Amino acid sequence: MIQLNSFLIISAIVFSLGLFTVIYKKNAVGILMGVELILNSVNLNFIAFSKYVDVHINGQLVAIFIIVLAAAEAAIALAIILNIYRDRANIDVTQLDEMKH
Amino acid sequence: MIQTALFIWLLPLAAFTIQILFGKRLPRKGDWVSITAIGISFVLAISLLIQALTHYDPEFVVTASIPWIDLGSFKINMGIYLDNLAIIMLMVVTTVSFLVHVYSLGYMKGETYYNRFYAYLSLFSFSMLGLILWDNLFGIYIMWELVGICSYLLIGFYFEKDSAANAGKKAFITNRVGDFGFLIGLLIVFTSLGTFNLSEINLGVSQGMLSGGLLTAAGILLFAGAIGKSAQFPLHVWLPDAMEGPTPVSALIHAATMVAAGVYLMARLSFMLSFDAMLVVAYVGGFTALFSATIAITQNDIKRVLAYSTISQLGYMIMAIGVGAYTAGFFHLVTHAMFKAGLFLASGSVIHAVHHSMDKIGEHGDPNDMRNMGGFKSKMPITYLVFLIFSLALSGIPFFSGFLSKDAILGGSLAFALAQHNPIHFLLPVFGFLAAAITAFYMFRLIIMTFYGEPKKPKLFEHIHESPKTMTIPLLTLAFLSLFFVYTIPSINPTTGEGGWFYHLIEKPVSAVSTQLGHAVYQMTEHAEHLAHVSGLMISIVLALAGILLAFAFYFWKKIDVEALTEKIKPLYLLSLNKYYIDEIYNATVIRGLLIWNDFLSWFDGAVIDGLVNSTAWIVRNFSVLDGLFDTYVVDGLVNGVGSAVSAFGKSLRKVQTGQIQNYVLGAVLGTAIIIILTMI
Amino acid sequence: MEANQILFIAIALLTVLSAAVVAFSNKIIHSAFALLATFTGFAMLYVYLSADYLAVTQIIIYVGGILILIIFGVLMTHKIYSTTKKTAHNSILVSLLGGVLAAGLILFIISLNPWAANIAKDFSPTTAVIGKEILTNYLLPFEIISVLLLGALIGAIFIARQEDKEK
Amino acid sequence: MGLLSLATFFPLLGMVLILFIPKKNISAIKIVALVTTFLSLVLTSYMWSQYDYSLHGINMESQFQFVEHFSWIATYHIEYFIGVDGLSFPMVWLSSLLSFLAIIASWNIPKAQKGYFSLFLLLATSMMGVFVSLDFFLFYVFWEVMLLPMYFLIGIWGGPRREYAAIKFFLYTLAGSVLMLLAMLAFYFNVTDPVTGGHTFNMLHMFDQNNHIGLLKTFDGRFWLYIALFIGFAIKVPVFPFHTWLPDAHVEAPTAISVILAGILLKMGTYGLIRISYPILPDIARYTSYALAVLGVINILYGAFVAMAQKDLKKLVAYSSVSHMGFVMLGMAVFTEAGINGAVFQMFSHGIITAMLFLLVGVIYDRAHHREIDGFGGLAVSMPVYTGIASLAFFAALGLPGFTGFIAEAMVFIGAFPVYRVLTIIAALGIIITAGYILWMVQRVFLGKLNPKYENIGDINTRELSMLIPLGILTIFFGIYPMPVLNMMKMSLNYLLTLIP
Repeated sequence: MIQLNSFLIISAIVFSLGLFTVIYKKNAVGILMGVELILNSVNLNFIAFSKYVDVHINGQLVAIFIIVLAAAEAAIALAIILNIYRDRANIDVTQLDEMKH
Repeated sequence: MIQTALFIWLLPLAAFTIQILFGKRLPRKGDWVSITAIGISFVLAISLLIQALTHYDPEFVVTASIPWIDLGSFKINMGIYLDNLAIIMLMVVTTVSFLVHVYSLGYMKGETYYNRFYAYLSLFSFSMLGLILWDNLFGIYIMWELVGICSYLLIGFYFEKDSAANAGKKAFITNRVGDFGFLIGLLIVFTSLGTFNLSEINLGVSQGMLSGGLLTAAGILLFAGAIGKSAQFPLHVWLPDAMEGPTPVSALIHAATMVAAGVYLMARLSFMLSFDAMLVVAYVGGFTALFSATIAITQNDIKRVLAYSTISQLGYMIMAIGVGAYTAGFFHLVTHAMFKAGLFLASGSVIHAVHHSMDKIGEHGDPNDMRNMGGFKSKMPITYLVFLIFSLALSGIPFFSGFLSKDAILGGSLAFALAQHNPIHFLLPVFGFLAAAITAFYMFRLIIMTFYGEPKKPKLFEHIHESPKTMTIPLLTLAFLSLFFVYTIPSINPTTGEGGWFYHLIEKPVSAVSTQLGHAVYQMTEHAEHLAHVSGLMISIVLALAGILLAFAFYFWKKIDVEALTEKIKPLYLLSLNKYYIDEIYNATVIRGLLIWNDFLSWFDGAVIDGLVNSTAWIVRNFSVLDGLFDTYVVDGLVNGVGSAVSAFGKSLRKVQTGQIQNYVLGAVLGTAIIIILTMI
Repeated sequence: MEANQILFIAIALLTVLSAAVVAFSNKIIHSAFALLATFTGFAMLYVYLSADYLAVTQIIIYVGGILILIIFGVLMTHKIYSTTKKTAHNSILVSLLGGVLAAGLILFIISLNPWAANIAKDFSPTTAVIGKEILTNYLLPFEIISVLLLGALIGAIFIARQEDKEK
Repeated sequence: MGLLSLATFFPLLGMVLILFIPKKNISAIKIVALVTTFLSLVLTSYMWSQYDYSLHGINMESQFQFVEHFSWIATYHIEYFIGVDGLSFPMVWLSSLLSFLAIIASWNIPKAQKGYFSLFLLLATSMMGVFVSLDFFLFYVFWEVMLLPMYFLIGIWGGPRREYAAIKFFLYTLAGSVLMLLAMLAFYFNVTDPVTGGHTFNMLHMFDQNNHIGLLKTFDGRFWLYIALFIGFAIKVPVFPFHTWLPDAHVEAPTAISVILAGILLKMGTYGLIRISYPILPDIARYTSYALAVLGVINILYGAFVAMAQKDLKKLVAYSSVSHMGFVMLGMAVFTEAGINGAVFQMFSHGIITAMLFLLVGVIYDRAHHREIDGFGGLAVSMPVYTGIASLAFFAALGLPGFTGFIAEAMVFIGAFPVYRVLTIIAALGIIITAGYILWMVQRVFLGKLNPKYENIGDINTRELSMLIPLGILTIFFGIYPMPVLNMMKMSLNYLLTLIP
C-alpha cells in the first residue's frame, strides 16, 4: 500500500521547487507560478493527513478553502502585474525596488 | 604733711588741664597760670623742707596709701612715701622748675605755641613730682613713662624742624628701651615678693624671699631703667640730640630733674642692690663719666658741651651709688641740679642774645656755635659772672658746692677701691679723677671761647646786649645756691659737707641685702675712709687747677698751637668730635636692621600668607575649570558616543533593505531554517 | 499491488518533474505550460487520497481558471524583444540554497513523522460529507471566503481597468 | 520682652523703621538710626547702673543677670536664652556705644544711605546678640547674621579693592564658622540635658562636665573639638597665620565699619574662647595654654614689626590691632587672675582706643582722600586740635600710663610673667617696637614741615569731635581708675579660673 510518507516527500519536493522558483525567477508571473506550486504542495499535505491521520475530513475542507483563496490571490496578483507592466513596460521584479532604503 | 605733698603734686596737673583747654584764650596766653601753680608748689616744698629741718631726724618718714586695683589675690595700692630724700628732691625739682618758668617768660616771648609750652612744663612738673612721691615701684614706673612723654613733647617743641621731631622720637624710644628693663625688673620683684610697695620690698628682700642671681638680675634690670632715663653709657645718645628743645627745657629736664630721676631711683632702691649689681652700677657710672667727658672736649656747640658734661656728672652720681657713697651721690645730684641748670640758663641767655643780634644783622647761623662768639665779657657782665661761678662749681674748686659733692664721691670711690681686695677696682677712682680734670678743662675752654678774647664776628658783637631782668634774676638765685655754705650751714668748713644739715638728714639706708647675707656688703674701716677722703681732697684740687691751667694755655695764652695739636692727634680728635660714631653705629645696626626686618615681614605677610590664601583660591578655581572640561568632554562624549554608535549601527543595517523582494523571501527562509535548527539541537 | 504502486510512482514523477521544469526553464511560456502538468499530477494524487471532490475541483479551478489567468498574464506582459535581452532569473546558487535548505528541513521533519506506518482508509465518496461539513461546522469560514472572493473580484477589476486612468 | 532683649533688638526695630522710609528722605533715615542706637546705649547704661557686682555667673543660670529663657525650637532643644555677666557686659555696653558713635561717623555716606543704615543696624543687633546669647545655637545664628551685613558694607561702600576684601573677609570667617558649626553639633550630640535627658544647645549644660557623654569623654575627641573651635575663633581674633584678611578688610571698609570691625568684631574671637572653649574643655585649655601664649607673643611682635613697615595709615592701625590682640591672647593663656582680667580689660580698652584711631584716620581721609603716611606732613600746624586728640589717642595706643591701654598691658605682663617668664620678656619687647612705629608715624604725619598741599585743610569739626571726646574721656577715666569695669570682670573671671584644672 502507499504510505503517508511518500505523499509528504512529494509535497516537500514540490514545496522546495516552488520556493526555488519564487527566489530564482525575475519575472513576476514566474514568482506567481512558484506561489501556486507552494499552495498546491500544502494542499497535498492537508489532504494526505486528512486521509491517513484525521478521522474526519477537515483536511480536505481546508484544502478547498486554500484553493479558493489561491484563485482570488492569482486574480489580484495578475491585475497588479498588468498595471505594473502598463506602467514600466517590464515586470522585472529586481527593478521594482522603490521600497529600497 | 601728706596734704601739702598732694597739693604740691596736683597743682601743676590742674595748671596743665587749664592751660591745655583754655590756654589760647587766657590773658598773656595763660603763662601766669603755670607760674602761680609751680610757685605755690615751690613755697609748699620750702615749708616741707623747713618741717623736715625742724624734725632734723634722718628716720623721718610719712606715708599714706589707698587701694587702687584690687583683683582678689592681686592688689596694687597707691600712696605717698615722704622722707627726707623725697622732701629734698621736691625742693630741688620745684626750685629749678619755678626758676625755669620765670626764665621762660623772657626766653619764650613771642613763640607761636607759647601757651602749649607752659602746659607741657606744668605736665612735666606734675609727673616729676609724682615720680618722687609715689610709695611703690608701679607708681614710679607710671610717672617714669609720663616724664618720658613730657620730654618727648618738650624736645619736639619746635616740631617744624625735622631734627627736633627726630630728637623727640629718639629720646622717647631710647627711654622706652630703658623702661623695658625697668618693667622686667619690676615684674621680677612683683612675682617673687607679691608687692610693689618699697617698704614691703625692703622687708621681703631682707627676709630673703628674693635673693641671689634673681636679686642681682632685678637690681641690674631696674638700673637699666635708670640708664635709659639718666642717659648712661649705652643709652646716652638721646641727651645731646635733646638739645634741639628750647634752652629752658634743657635746663629743667636735661640738666636738673628728669635725668636725675635715674639717680633718684637708684638711691631709692640702693637697699636691694646686691654686691654684683652695685659693681655694675659703679662701673657703668664711672665709664660714662670719663667717656662723655672726652667727647665734651671737642664739641663746638655750647649746649652740646653742657649736655655731655651732664652725662659725665650723672656718671659720677651713679658711680657714687654704685660704690656705696649714697649721701655723696645724692648730694652731688642736688648741687649739680643747681649749677647745671644755671649753666644751661646762662648759655640760654647767651644764645638768646646771639639769636637776636643775628636777626638784626640778617645773618643765618647756628646761635649755639661758640666759634662765632668771643669777648662777651664786656657786653654781658651778669651772665659772665654767673657763668664763671657755675663753671667753678662744676670743676670742683673749693668754696663751691660742686667741690663738696664731687670730692665726696671721689673720696668714696677711693675708699671703695681701698676696701676691695681686688686691685682692679682702682679703675673707678682713676675714671673719677681723670674725668674731674677733663671737666675743668672743657668748662674753661667754653668760658674762654665765649667770654674772653676778641669777638670773632665784630658785626654780630655790636648788637649783643644783656638779657632782660626776668632772665638774669633766676641766674643769680641759682648762682647763690651754688655756693658751698648753703649746704653746710651748721659747720663752715669748706672742705667737707660732713657737718652740714644735708649730711645729717640723708643717711645711707641699711642694705636689705647685707642683712640677708648676714654680713655688710663691705666693711669700711673708719681710718681707711678718712685717709681716702683726705687724699681724695688733695688730688681733686690739684687736678682741677691743672685742667683750668691747661685750658688757659690752649685757648687764652695760645702757648700751644691748637690746630697743630689737633692735626697730630687727628684720628683721636675726629673720634671724639663725632661722639665715637655711636649714633652711626646704632643707626646702621639696630635701626636699619629693624627696618629691613620689618620690610621683610611685611613682604612675608603680603606674599607668603596672602599668597597661600590666594593660591588656595586659584587652585580651587582651576580645579573647577578642570571639572568643567571633564564634564563636557568625558561625560558628554560618552553620551554622544552611544548615540553615534547606534546611528552608525543603524546605517549599516539599512543596506539589508535592498528592495529586492526575493532577497527578503530568502532571508525569511534562512531565518526559519536557523530557528528550526536551533530548536532541534 | 505492483500496478497500483507503479502508477502512483509514475504520477508522482510526473508532478515533480513538471514542477522542476516550471522552476528551471528560462522561457516563461515553457514553465507556464509545465504548470499545467503539475496541476493535473496533483489532481491524480488527490484521487489516490480518496479525495474525489477535491481532485475535480483541482482540475476545474486550478487548471481551468488559475492556469489560464497565468498564461494570459504571461502573454500580455512580455514583448518579443524584452524576454531575450535580460536573463530571466537571479543567481542560481542563492536560489538553490533557499530551495535545498527548505527541502532538507522538511524532509528531516518528515523523518520524525510518527504516523508513517498508518494504512490508508478505504475509498468513500466525500462530496456529501464535504457539503454537510461546509454548511455546519465550517459555515463561518465559508461565508468569509465568499465575501473575500467578492472583494478580490471587485479589486482585480478596479486595479486592472484601463479607461479612466487615461482621462 | 526683658530689658536685655529690648537693648539687643532695638537697632533691628530701627532697621525695620528705615525700610519704610522712602529712599530720598536721607535725613529721616539718619535720625531714626541715630535715635535707635542712642536708645540702645541708654538701655545698656541703665543696665550698668542696675548691675549687681556680686554675681559671677559663668556656669550658673541663677548667677547671670537680665536673663531671658524661652523655648524657641522645642524639637531640637534650642532655646532663646540670653543673659549677661562680668565677662560679657562690658563688651555689650561697648558695642552699643560704638554702634552709636559709628552712626555719627557715617553721617555723610555718599551713596545708598538707606541700604547702608539698615544693614548697619542689622550688624549692630547681631553684634550685641553674640555677646548676650547663652545658647550655642543662638550664638551661632548671631555670629553668622553678623557676617552678612559686614560683607555688603565692605563690598559696596568700601574703597577701590572692596570686592576682593569683602569676599576674602567673608570666605575666611565662613571657613572658620564652618568648623565652629561642626564643633557645635558635636557638643549638641555629646551633651545630655540633665533635665530632659535629651540633647541640648544650652551652654550652661555644656559647661557641666558630668553632662558629657561619648566623644567628649575621650581626650582625642575633646582635643580636636577644641582645635576646631579654636580655629573658628582664631580667624576672628585674628591669630597670626589667619590674619591676612584684617588689613585688606580694614583698608577697604568705610571708616564707621572699620570702627565696628576693629572695636567689636575682633573681640568676638577671644570672647568666644573664654565664654565657650574654656568652660566646656578646661583640661584642653590648660593643655594648649603654652601654644596660645606663643601665638599671642607672635601676634604682638609680628603685628608691631609689620605695622612699622606699612605705608598706609589704616593698614598700620589694622596691624596695631593685631599686635594689641596678641596681648589679649597672652593674658588669656596664663590662667592667673591678673592675666585673664588683664586680657578682658585689654579687649575693652582696645575697643575704645582702636575706635578712636580709626575715627581719626577717617577724619584725615575725608579731607585728603588718601592715607599714605608719607603723603602727609606737618599737620600739627594746620590742624592743631586734631593733632591734640590724635596724639592723645596714639599715646593711649602706645600704652602710655594714664590710659586704659597701659593698665591692661601691665596686668597682662604681671599675670603672664610668673607663668611664662621668657615669653613675657619677649612680649615686653613689643612695647618698644609699638612706641617705635607709632612715634615714627606721628612724626611723618603730624610733625615736620607743613605739606603745602594741606595749607588750608580744615581742622576737626564738631561732629567728629562729638565722637572722639567721649572715647577720649573713657580712655583717660578708666586709665586712672579702672575699678568700675574691673570689679565687674573680676567676679566672673576669678570664678572661671576656679573651673580650669
